[in-house]
Amino acid sequence: MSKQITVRYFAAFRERAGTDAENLRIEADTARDVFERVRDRIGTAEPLAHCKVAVNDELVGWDARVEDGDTVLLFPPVAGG
Amino acid sequence: MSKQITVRYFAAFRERAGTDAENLRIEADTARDVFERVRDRIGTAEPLAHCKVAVNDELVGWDARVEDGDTVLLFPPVAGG
Amino acid sequence: MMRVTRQAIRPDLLRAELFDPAAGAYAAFEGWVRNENEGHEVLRLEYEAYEPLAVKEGEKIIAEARARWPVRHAACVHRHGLLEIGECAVWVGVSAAHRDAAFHACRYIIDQVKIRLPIWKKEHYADGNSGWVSCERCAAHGGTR
Amino acid sequence: MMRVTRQAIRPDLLRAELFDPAAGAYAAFEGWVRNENEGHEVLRLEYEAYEPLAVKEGEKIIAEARARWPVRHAACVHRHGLLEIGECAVWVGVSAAHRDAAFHACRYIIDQVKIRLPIWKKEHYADGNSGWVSCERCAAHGGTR
Repeated sequence: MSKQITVRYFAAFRERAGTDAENLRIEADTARDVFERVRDRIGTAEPLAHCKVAVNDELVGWDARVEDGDTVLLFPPVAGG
Repeated sequence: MSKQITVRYFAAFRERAGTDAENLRIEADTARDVFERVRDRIGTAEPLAHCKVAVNDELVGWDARVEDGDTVLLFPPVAGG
Repeated sequence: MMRVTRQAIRPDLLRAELFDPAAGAYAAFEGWVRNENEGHEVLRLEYEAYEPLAVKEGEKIIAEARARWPVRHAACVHRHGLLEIGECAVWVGVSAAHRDAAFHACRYIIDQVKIRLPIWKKEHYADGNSGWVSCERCAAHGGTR
Repeated sequence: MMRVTRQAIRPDLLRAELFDPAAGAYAAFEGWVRNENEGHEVLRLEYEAYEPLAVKEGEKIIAEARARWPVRHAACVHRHGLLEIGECAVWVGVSAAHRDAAFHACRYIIDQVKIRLPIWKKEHYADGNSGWVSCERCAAHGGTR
């Protein structure tokens, strides 16, 4: 069952994707599924453990479920400070 | 052999002695001897280990020798900061 | 109090917000943009932040510090945008009755901020190249350090 | 740089003296006069310092910190005279390439300053009494903390 998901890219992901955000209709149960679906698009070999994900502005684990209409934020490794 | 020693008092010692400094002619080989000589004057039961002493503006141990003409600074327990 | 802003950080003003007659200790940390990283001459840093979540996560970190140590006030401000060498990228301030709590809480907040906030930085090098600082390097070496 | 002064401490100006393009981290500590000590309401503090030796010993402490951790600049200013609640009695600032060195050196300096400098403080209480803070209490509890 495919879902309408808005994916937002940040920093290195945004630059590689060439866009801030896109609307995708994809088959995805979890945040991990979304990431794997766009991995080629953002051209990264970064292990998931180094990245973070938020669904609708809540930081979540990669196993978090995604629903139709959700916004998924994909964060490359952070480096504040 | 007695020596001419200038003794300077600080903080609680100064208040109890009622003076900043005095010139004493005393028998004293070490800084400890000077302290014991004036202990009554500064009315303290403070153990030596909690106090500090300087001879001619150098912090020294209580066994440091004092010479004729030296200035001995007696410091009650410090509390900076 | 957590803020994420494009404005220059003013530690003198921020410090005043932490005054408290019951506070005997104030510990602060600032991350400054330095001119070198791993042998590369750095000209400036570009910070990108996702503000809503950076603020939310920062507030969480500060609450954790307050739960662990008896502090009076604790605050953090992280800047984003283009920063020149010497500019302040992040400020943390903590006031407490005693210095031990102030130091520990301050250190905890900056350590967590560096690894948990959705903030990224791109180094612009003297040789014309630029690159995003990645977490693996970050974990070992810090950013503004 | 160690200073012992009767003038109000200005952390904003002192901090600027530690700027360094190779410094990515700045840690600072301030001791503020607080309104309470061991259940007594404190109205103000009177600090007495023997300046020549306080400066000499402070310089020694700073040199020890510099020998132990890779810091760029380190400085301390201790005030004396009559201080009101909330005033800054002592300031320590350290800039370094990395934050670990900045935090450790800053903590070392304030810890040593509190137990080694020939500086004393007399608390003036709300009940009209006053008393010199002694080292035993100090060792356990700190002064401005």
